[in-house]
Amino acid sequence: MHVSLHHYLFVSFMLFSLGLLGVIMRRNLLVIYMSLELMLNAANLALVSFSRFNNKLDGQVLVFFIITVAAAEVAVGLALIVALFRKRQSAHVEDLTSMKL
Amino acid sequence: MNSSLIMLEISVIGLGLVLMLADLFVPAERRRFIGYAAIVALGVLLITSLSGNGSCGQFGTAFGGMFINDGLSLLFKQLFIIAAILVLFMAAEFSDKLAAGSVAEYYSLTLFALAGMLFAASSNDFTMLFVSIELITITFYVLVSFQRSKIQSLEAGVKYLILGALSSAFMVFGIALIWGTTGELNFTKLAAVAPQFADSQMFLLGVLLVLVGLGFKIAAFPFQIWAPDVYQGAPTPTTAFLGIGSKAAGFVLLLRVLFTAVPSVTAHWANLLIVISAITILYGNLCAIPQRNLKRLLGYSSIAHAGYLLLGVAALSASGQSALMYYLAGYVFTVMAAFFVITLVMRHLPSEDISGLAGLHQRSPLLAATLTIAMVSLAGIPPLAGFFGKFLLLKALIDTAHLTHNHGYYCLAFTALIGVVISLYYYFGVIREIYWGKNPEDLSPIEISSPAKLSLAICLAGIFWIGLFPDTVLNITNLAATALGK
Amino acid sequence: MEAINNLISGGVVQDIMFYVFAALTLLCAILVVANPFSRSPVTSAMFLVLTIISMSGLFLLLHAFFLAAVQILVYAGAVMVLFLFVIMLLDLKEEQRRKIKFFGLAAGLVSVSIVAGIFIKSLASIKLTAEPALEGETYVLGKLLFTQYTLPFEIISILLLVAMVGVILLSKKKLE
Amino acid sequence: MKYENLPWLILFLPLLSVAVITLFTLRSKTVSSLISIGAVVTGFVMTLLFINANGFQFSGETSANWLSIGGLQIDFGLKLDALSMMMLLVVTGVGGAIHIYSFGYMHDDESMARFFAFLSLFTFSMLGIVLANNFLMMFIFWELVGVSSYLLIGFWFEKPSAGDAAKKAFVTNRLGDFGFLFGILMVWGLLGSLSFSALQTTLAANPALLGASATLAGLLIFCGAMGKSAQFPLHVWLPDAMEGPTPVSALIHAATMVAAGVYMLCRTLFLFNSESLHLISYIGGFTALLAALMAVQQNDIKRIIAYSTLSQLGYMVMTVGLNGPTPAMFHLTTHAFFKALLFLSAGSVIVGMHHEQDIWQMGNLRKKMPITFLTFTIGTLALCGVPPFSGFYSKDAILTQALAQKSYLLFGVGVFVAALTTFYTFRLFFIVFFGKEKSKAASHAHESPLVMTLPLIALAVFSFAGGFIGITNNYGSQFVNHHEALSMAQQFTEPFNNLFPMACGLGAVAVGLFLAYSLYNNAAADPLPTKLGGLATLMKNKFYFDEFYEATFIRAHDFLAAVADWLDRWILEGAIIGAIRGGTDLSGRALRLAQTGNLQTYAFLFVLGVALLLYFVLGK
Repeated sequence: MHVSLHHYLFVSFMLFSLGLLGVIMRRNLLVIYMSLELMLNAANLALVSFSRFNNKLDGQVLVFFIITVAAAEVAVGLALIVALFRKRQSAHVEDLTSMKL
Repeated sequence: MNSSLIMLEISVIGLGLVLMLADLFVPAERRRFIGYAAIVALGVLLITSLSGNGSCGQFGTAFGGMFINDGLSLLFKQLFIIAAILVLFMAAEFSDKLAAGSVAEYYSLTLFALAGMLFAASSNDFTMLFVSIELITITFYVLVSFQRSKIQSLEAGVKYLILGALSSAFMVFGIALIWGTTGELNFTKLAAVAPQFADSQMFLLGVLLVLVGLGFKIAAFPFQIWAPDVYQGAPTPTTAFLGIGSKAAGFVLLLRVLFTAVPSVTAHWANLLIVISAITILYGNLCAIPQRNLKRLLGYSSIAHAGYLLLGVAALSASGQSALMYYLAGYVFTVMAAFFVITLVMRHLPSEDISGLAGLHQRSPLLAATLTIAMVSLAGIPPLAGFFGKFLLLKALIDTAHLTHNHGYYCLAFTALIGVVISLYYYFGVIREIYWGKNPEDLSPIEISSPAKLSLAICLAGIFWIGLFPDTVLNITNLAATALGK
Repeated sequence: MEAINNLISGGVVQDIMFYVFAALTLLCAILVVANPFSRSPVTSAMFLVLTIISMSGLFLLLHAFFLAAVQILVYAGAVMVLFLFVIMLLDLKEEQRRKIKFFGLAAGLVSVSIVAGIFIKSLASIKLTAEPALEGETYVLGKLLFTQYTLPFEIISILLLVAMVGVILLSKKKLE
Repeated sequence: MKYENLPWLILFLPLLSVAVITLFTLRSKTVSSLISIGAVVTGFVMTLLFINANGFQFSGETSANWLSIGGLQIDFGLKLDALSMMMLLVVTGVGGAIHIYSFGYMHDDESMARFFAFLSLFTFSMLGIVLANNFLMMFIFWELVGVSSYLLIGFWFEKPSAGDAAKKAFVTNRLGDFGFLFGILMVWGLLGSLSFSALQTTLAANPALLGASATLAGLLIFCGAMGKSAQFPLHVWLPDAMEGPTPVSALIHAATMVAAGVYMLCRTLFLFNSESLHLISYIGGFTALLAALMAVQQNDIKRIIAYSTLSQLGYMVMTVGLNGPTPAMFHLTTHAFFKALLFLSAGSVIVGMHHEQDIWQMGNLRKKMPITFLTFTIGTLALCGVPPFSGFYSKDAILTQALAQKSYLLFGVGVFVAALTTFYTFRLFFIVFFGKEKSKAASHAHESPLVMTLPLIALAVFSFAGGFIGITNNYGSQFVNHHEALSMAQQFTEPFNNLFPMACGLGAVAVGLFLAYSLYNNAAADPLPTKLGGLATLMKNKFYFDEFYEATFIRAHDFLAAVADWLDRWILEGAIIGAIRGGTDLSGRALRLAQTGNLQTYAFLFVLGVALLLYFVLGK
């Protein structure tokens, strides 16, 4: 079967869902964060394949922006996780429940 | 290219950079003045924009239609600047609780977040929507966790970070799908082609995912879950800015997406919007009842108010949008007043429990009166701003109900009224604590600095002005609402 | 180079390469999220690097050469190094295997599969009209970036500045 | 119209007084109270001037453009006609008397300045309701009345019960107000206007315009009156609101705030169709009956009067429902006089008794407090409807109206309630002022100062003469086409034109009085009245009657009252309101459980939300 847009999108969707699963299943903040990266990558894949099949370059520009934003987000996020780790000696979500109800 | 349109944004960013540099040259004991200088500069920008001479007063588009200045963006930009000015005032009062030596960074980050909001108000393209919302969000990650010495601030930061990134991921994917199916990123161009794709599942999926991202920003059900924790943990000025600036940015983008980019789709989603706003109102109000922490209480109440604001979206009419903006304008002053009092009263208390307010009417009648008026306005009692906002929103709903014969609108209006009745319980609980609270240990008068008095006066003037002279504000919001339909 | 190009443009080979890269991507992604053998964040990070590299293979197949390079340089090169660096710095222990709450697991799986199901269902609405056409030339991409997309580009630069300031603020060791 | 600007002054003077007191004179008790009293008394004088210049036979408006929403223009305007003028007189006149009385009553209170500021704020809000020429403005002042009564009822905040009562009053009122707001929105949606005169013109031209929703709209608007005028089932706030200082009870719960609902109904009577009026009249009648039954069981002097207020309000609402705005407003006015008088006299008693409110601690006060006794007697006679006191005329007008509308059931209820009213009022009267002193405080009671007794005397004069000084004429010119003004002599003999209702009313009074007398006169003393031998048989009869009464009436009555009380306490308070409150509270606590603080749960709920959203929009 000839590989078409559907195939690429299918991969992208599966990647997105896997990332989603990771976010809600894993307890380690860093792994949760990695799963979020997976989701962003899924969006990138979708954009690049649309770009290829729609014959428009804007999608690739958007991917460029997304990668940059993701990098910035990762930097801030990791700094935050490190700061929290210094206080709590843990990067697990269960240990983050001082505010509730 | 008409790049003179973005002079306001450039000035704000420039101001942020200058503040950051000024920190190096200003001695530590004078740092408070950096904030006041920034306030003055923003005040000048606000006045130029109000007088129509500033860049945001010139209407038009720039950067290939990506950036638009119209009545809508003008109104929201003014609201954002007012909010930022009040937040800076608040930060100046709060500065002793922030990490010493980073106060100037707090100011400049606030300005960068403001710049993000200004760009959001002018976004007419999904790329702009994405980058401006990310600028706001990432700045807020830092602002929320700014009190590094406090574990709650960091915890709030991490919660906001993970859930914010999750919602961003949904939004990005949504943008990808919208662009993939239609090939357009520009709102205006998208509006022209969107009707062809009204049946395309993937296009609708894309729009929904973008709404998820915006729903997170405005804390609408079912994406409201972060709000109470983050409101509670964040430094109070950040909470105020988050509750107003970030929420308003979410709403301006929501309005643009729903009514400029995909109006043909939105028209079919009346019931969805009705259900979402009804549940949001009930959730926020019900959860707030047993709440004792004042900031958390306002977190829940902000969910409820997101629901009220969504009434204006659900009405699917220009009068609804106008009412939404009117409500938001009143909300800015009201919430700022409340948070200002919290900042002044509770900055030296271990927690923000409501009992800390006991005896406030003796410690500072001004603060007691301000908080009372803010609560009364939030509860929607005339003649304050909150009442007219709710009245106009309900009016818009009923009008739509008459036009469309959709009985859901009546149910929604009824739900909104029930929500208002419920909200009386906790808003008047706060007032009760101020005047009838038991045995406050500390009855020492609260010193209020003159800048703080000034900003309290601004808030009060806003609440009363918008409530007593609704016409003046309505003219502006009506103009803004007409900009959407084009 | 020409040989590779010819190989890539050849239909069947291209299809096979797609399946290989796609399978690799998804497999590695599964191992990031749910590795049955290790719950260490380091393993997850390493598999994320592999996912990203195989994804850039997919990018190559889609003729997005610049992005493929960026993907490897920025993601695998910078972002993942940052991740690993933090993992090492924090000296994280392996995530304990706590008792899995079946209700939670089931509810999570159900909601994710609803999302995935609707995603896949919506695939049918895409009409397969166009043949792959676009050549992602770096020159054109760059030109677009600096003409039409100047404004977002500049905003992104502010965003990076904010991120930088934020990281410094958050990770300053001592409170002054 | 002459002096067109005077009403604006009347309206805004109290607001000015609030501003001056809070900003400048909060430190000085005397100056603050004089400013507040001055504002309302000046208002009264100005009202007289205005009426003197214009008479009652006019109807006009004066307005300023306020806002326009989507083609609809709303004015901030004053409605000036006989109805609002009469109400102005009542609010400023009775209110003025109460202000002056408060000067004496609150004299020892630390925060008297604050009290007068609140009082002025209340007066301002009430005047706003009276003068409003459109629904929106009325609603705004309506809410302001709610807020200022919240402040006044909770004035003695040291008592936790005061805070609770204030909150209860406010929230119950708001419940009604939401119906009101909804009704206003509905009228707006259907008729496109909010101005009373415009609405009246529109409806007169095309009565079918409200269409099928006319009943609903009417009932929703009535919800507002239900809250403010404390009609069943929203009446629960009023008795508790007695926690406020007594002048507040007189002002809010006799003369003004509770009258606002009835006033509003009369103002907007043109909106109601016969079905909604029918229901309104039955709700009013039921409230009158229920409250009268409950009053019999009370022992707190203020509570008895409060329940009596409820009952009289039920009368008025019933009369409005019977399409009789003139008798309703007539009764509202006379009631304002004599009920304010009763409250203030009770306040005088309470002060004389050193803040004792239990009637069984009193007794024989007529000797110690002669002026109060006199005024209380006049109030009692007026309330019971003894000719020629004012209550006789207005109650007779109500009964006549019920008969004229052929509503025999409500007529019966009216007569029965009249008997009950006489019974419980005289019960109070005998126990408090006759018999022996039942406590030390009663033996050492003293008369109140002149500043308190003077307003009592003024009110007593109107309570006596209110029935024949032309009040019906003034209202009649508003509501009845080609109304013929009656001379004072004609008014004096007006009830004799319809003998049957008058006879029934008087009979009810006689029965009530007799029962009260036979049971409660010297209730705690005098085992056998041996003073007059000739009356021995009568006493024996009384004894028989006591037996009979004990066996039947009291039992039945105790039972009825207990049922009513039980209904009130458990079904309304406990079950319905309690369930609503408990239910909301519980669901709030339950919903909050989602807020576990655990990030993973949050992420899961977020994704669940997305899944639900996608499923409902795209899943089908």
